Amino acid sequence: MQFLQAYLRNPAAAFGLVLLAAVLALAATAGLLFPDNPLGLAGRPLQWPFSNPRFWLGTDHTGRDIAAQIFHGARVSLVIGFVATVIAILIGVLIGALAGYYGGVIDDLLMRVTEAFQILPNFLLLLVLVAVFGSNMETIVVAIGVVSWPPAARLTRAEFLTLRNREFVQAGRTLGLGDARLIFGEILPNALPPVIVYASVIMAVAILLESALAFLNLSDPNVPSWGNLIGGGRAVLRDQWYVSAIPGFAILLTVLAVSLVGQGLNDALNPKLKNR
Amino acid sequence: MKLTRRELLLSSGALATSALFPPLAWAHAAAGQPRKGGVLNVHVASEQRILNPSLRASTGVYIVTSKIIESLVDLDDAGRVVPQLATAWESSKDGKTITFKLREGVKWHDGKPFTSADVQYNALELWKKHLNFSTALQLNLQAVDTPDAHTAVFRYSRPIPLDLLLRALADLGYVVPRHVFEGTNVLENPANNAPIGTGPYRFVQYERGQYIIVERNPDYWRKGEPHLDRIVWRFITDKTAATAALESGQVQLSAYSQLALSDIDRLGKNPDFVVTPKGSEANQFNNTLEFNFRRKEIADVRVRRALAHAINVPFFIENFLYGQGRPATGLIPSVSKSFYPADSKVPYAYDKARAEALLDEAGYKRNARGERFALKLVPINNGEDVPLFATFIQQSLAQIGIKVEITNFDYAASLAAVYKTHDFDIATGWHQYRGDPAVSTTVWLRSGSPAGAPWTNQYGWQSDKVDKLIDDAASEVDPAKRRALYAELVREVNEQFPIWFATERDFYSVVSKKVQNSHNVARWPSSSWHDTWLSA
Amino acid sequence: MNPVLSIRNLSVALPPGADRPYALRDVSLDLGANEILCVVGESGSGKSMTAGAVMGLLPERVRATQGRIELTTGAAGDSRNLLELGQHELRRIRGARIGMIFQEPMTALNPLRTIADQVGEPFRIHTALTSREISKRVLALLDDVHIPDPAAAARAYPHELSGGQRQRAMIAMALALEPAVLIADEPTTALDVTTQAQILRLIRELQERRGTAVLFITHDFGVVAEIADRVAVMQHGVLVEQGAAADVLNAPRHPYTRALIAAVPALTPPPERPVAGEAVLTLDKVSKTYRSGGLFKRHKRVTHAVREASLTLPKGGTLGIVGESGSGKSTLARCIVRLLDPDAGSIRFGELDLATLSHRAVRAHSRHVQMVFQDPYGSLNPRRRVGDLVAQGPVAHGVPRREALARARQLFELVGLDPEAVRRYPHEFSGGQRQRIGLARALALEPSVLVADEPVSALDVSVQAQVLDLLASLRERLGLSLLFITHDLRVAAQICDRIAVMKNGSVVEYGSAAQVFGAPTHPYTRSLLDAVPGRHWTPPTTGADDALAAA
Amino acid sequence: MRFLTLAGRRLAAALPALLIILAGLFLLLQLAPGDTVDALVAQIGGADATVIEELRRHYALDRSASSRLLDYLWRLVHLDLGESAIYGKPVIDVIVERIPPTLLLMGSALALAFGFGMVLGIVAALRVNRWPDTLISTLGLVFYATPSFWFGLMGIFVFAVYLGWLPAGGYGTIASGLAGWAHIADIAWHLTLPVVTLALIFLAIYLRIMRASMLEVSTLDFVRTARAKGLPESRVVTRHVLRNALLPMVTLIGLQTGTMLGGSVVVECVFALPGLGRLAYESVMQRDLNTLLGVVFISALLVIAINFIVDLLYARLDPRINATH
Repeated sequence: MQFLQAYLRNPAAAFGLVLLAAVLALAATAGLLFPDNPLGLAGRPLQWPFSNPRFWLGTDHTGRDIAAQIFHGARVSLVIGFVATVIAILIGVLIGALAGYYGGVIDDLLMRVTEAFQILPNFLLLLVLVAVFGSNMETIVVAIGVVSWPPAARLTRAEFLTLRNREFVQAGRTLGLGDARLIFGEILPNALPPVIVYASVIMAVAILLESALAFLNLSDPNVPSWGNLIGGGRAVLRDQWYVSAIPGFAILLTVLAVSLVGQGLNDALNPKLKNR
Repeated sequence: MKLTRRELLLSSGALATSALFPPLAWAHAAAGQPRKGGVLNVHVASEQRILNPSLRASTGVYIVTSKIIESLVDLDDAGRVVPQLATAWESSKDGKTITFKLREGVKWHDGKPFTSADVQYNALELWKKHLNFSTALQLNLQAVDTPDAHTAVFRYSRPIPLDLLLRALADLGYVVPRHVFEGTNVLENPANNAPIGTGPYRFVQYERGQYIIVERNPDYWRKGEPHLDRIVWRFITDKTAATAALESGQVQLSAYSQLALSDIDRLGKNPDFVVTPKGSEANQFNNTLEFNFRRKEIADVRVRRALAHAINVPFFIENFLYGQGRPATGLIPSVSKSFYPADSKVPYAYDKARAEALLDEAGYKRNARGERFALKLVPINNGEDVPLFATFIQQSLAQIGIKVEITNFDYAASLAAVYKTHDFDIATGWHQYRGDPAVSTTVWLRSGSPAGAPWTNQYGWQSDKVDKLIDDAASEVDPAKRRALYAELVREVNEQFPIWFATERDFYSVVSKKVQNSHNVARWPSSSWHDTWLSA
Repeated sequence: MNPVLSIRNLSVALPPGADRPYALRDVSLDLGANEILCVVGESGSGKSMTAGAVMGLLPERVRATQGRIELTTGAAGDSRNLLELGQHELRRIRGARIGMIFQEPMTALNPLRTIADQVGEPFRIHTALTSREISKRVLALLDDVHIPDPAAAARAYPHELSGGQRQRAMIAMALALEPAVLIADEPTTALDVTTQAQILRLIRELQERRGTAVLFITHDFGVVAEIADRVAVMQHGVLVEQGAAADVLNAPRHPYTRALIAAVPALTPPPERPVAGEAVLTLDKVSKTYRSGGLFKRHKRVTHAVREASLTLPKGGTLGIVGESGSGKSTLARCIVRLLDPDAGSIRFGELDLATLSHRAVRAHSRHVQMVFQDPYGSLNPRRRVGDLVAQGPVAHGVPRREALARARQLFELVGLDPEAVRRYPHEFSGGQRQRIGLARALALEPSVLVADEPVSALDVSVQAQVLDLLASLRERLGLSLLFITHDLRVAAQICDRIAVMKNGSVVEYGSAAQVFGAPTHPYTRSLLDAVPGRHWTPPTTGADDALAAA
Repeated sequence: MRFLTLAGRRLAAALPALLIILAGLFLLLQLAPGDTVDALVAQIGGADATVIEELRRHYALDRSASSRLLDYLWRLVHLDLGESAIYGKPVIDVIVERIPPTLLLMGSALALAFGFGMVLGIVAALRVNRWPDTLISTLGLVFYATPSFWFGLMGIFVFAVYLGWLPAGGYGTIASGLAGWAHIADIAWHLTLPVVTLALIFLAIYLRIMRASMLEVSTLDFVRTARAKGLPESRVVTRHVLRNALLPMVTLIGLQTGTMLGGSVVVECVFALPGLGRLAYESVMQRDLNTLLGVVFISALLVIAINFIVDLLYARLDPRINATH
């Protein structure tokens, strides 16, 4: 409760939350407001927004209703962002936790792998993964997760390195708690807040990565993602700029929302800067 | 000279008549006096691995190399074969021996003379062994005799129609210097990336990923030509960026529909540019729908026809392609005057009710959710319109209860999926027609092609009748009979329907109005541009 | 007395939502030239806030709401109210007229700049001296504060100096422009006892030499006894008593002062307790060595944290291990509970050698030897209910959860906490209460040996006394044997039966408390004892307990 | 000499990671549908079976994956990156041609992002929670959330097509014959838009970090000490806060190098720059293993080198670092 108050005292964070709620509302009402397949042919392609009362955001280059795609796309973008983030965080936390907790050879080994992933430009790895495993949504989401975990691992490891020597962990050890219980029961809950805050960064980047893939025509065409709409709209960028601008704006707002919420969480969790 | 003009006329038919006229007579007709000098900047979307048209047959190679390296023959504005390095030709009665007279006084860019030995080497070592499409064309080539330095006699084990060979040689008859290639590993010869030829322009510089520069060849055999100082090709991958380069004056020409459809449409209204399909008539393409007969629903011809009936091609062309195209009537496009069957019509025109009826009849009724079955569609992304057509297919088939899942791969992977592992139910891409069905098209239908060869018959379908028609037409020397055989082939393929040629499409060029003498021959982007000039 | 600094009716308001409305309430103080005024109080008493108000460096959203702070600015005795000055004028006073030193010499110095640079900075902003002149002055200053090799220290970065040297540099910096007033905010709290003694001596020496008025803020009555001319005692933002040092220390009038002074442990041990001769824990030549740097790195460093320590913990007795930071006392404690693995030696506990047990076996036997930690904030997992924390150990050893939780409530009662509090989270408790929870957690496993690592060092003096009393009574009631690690000789004197003095990893002196405090044999022990602040002052013990209860 | 030993040791430490990357990518690409011959045949519009078979032999694709991997690694030991399938010349030559544009692009983008990020971050921190801070922070978030390709394409239209101030793409005017300063100015003119496009997201990140770092450092004790010495606020910031606040920024440079290289793939595609990013993209699409692994190898070395330099820089900024090494 106190936390929520601290959070809401920050107007930017509160705005982010409202924005995020709006995006969630889009996703939730998509099926209600646009029951038809958003990828179906709705009308003549490239109708301008507000020119046809049936399509208040116009139609795209393949005659789909842009509004429907924005609403349904909110689902897709959130799912991409969320699932990819969960994957990245899971991998990152696991690797970071083991490396930070055990140290020594295990740490060396895991950090080498992490280093390998960090040295390799992540977008390049994403391209390779998509080229190898194809462009369906599952692959893309997993691939984005797989290229995004190293910072989470480093962050978790750093937290573990400081926390594992904290007295409450040592106390747990003197009480005879096992490693698993110390890692997941004692240290992890305390290491998570900065990682959760960082998750907002991963989520924002995940949404942007998907749109970059769509730009290179490597995203899944069977889902109404905003990235696909931008990627497609790119061909008509000069005249019908709205086709890519509308989803571009949607991405911007979503990433903005996620970032603001992340920053708000960070400020609320970091008492030193609470009053700033 | 052994051949008389009369014999030549008889032997090579109407197509060769233009050889009698001065080839340049019409070239200067339109514009004023050519201006010397200037640099022509040309947009190219993707880079080729090697710049050798006698190893790689591809418009991407021709658009650059045809200015440096010349082929034996070229096409005129009406698509008729005209002399280039070959000045005259003759076929023997049995169609097994073709004699070429070669142009005299032509020099390679390195100063050595061009002779029949060069042609002999190219034909036997490159065209027959390495050059894609040509290996099939020259399959029966046994020998090339060189009775003198300017005569080359091609000897075939089976008759080869002269008009087929000549039409093909415009693309598949580029000659590179024998003295540079002989005795080397031809695939790794440095001249593949720094080409040497006889053409109007000499190679200067190739910056990978950036540009290629050529400059005027002062020793060119057409005296007084070429007019331009230089030609620069710029590699611009992104279509939108390429349009911007055109509009900001960084490049003056983009050929072969390498810009976005919407930009082509829009630039058509721009007074500074000409947007035209003219000059690219020799290359046409279709949006195709390929069927995989390994899938039981697809193997039923009623289903295949139903799919075609369900797709409103005129709507697609009008609304998705900015009207750039026509519904196709079969594998030979209507611009191919020599082969297009007279009474052609669209085989399975848009008729949703008919589509539904056919599917019901085939036993694939809608289930409770209104669905009949699902198909996996692999788009082969040759161009921007392929994903559009894939989407349109998805949208259209959804309306007759067929759920289409589009499987998006990158280019190499989609080809492998369709033609190597047959991991598709339906596929869509481009078919390119190059003037003669035997050059470009029959390979799509002839059985016997091993898995892994793209754009061949990998549908799990085979027809003895079609195979026979293809083989007969390939060695039929009588043009009229050939034309009849191909008409029969079109009818038969439309009947059996292993592949649907849905649209027929022109390649568009966007060119600045400053560029003169452009698009004045049927394959202008792939021609030598010897007479092209820039107005001030 | 002619005050240099005079605080009149100063009130400082805290921002809304703080635990109390005022940080300071109606505080009046006079600081005369050439005197040391100690402002003493527990945490939260407002003593640091007073310093902040004088310097004009209050935290954000904290403002002085009433009163005056008069600083004599000229020889003629005219003074200015600092609260009325603008930032610009204040800046000309800070550093020039008032110098300040802080508690943490490490963090109070910019880690990225040399000592010379930082010590010379006041000259650069407040005077027009040339840089050559400044560096000369800096060297002189460093020499004044008795830094060995001033030239080298001037070139050094803060991390290259020891804590004591850093604090000397801080003092040099604060006194650079010979300010009339020096404010010292707990300047020796973070230092070891011998260093503390040196710094206190230095402050006294410089103050006397220059006639500076020193406002000395501390929580430690020993330090007060050591250095103060006059004392002001603060509680909850209110000044409760002030007077000459001798009066306040030996005859405190205010009950709070009395309680505080009563809680200060005396340096002389109480009469010896009878302790069984039987040993519960025997350490024999325990060694622990740290190696830093990896296999391939050239700069291997070897630190002998503990060298061949041999000690005996008598059953039911308390063995104190004292020493300064880095002496190895904490390492030794951690070896015993096997948070660290000793490299050599044996730790006999009955039949077991704790030093060589496998990690799995350690876990099983952990119940016999338990530990209490120093940091009341860091030793409790903030994300668990305190009841769970106490039940955790038994649960890990197979006791059903419900039973363990019931036991936790009993333990809460035992350590003097409300059993209903088991459902709350650590942050809802005060420092002393948390230390009790830590104790309950250790006791939950019914250990026979309790290792307490500086268990009262982070606590205010009154709370410290309570926790020490609790420990002593538990020792009696549960028959515990206690291994007590501390740097505070006063505390050690009060609770330990036997005492081991450690230095650089070795035990240099080992004997009964009376022996060690009465007749130390090792020179190091003597120097430690000599350094204890206020060693010549014995706190009066009249009516202390009642007063404490009242406070 | 000491520098070289340090560099050598750093390289040795990175070898396992390099090996993991190269072998991992090699094996991963074996799973990819289609090989470089498929890609080539696709590019040239088809070929019959004999030609395809011959090409496969030409690219040594008829041998087993494991033998090719061993071969590759063995050649790598001799610092031989092999032949590029797309370009028909040694990979190292191809890469050497492509490095300058990428380095220039990344270096300028980094400098821009770092410089502006720092300045804006400082301004925001000094005016925390007032309108300049709100404006800068919001702007930062908007930059952060804008897909870079979208910004790049829009930039081309505004600045190249409508205003005509900047070129639409390319790396310098072709065959301009420019030399010296004129040449440099020409390249700078061409790189302006790409650099801004690439820098944007990083600028947003640096801005955020700088602001947070400034705020964090201003709460530290030594800042209070500085104020107690009577330092004016400007001097407190410049002499005490700034350098300490820069430390996390410097760390970030090293961490962001890989990401930046990834970002340059898209930017190089949009602006037709002949850099490593586009080369990598093309070699993935063309299944050109040698080139891809070569690019990855070189860019990994680049990342390692930049991290090394960053560490040296860090050690210069922070005297504590030297002491612990």
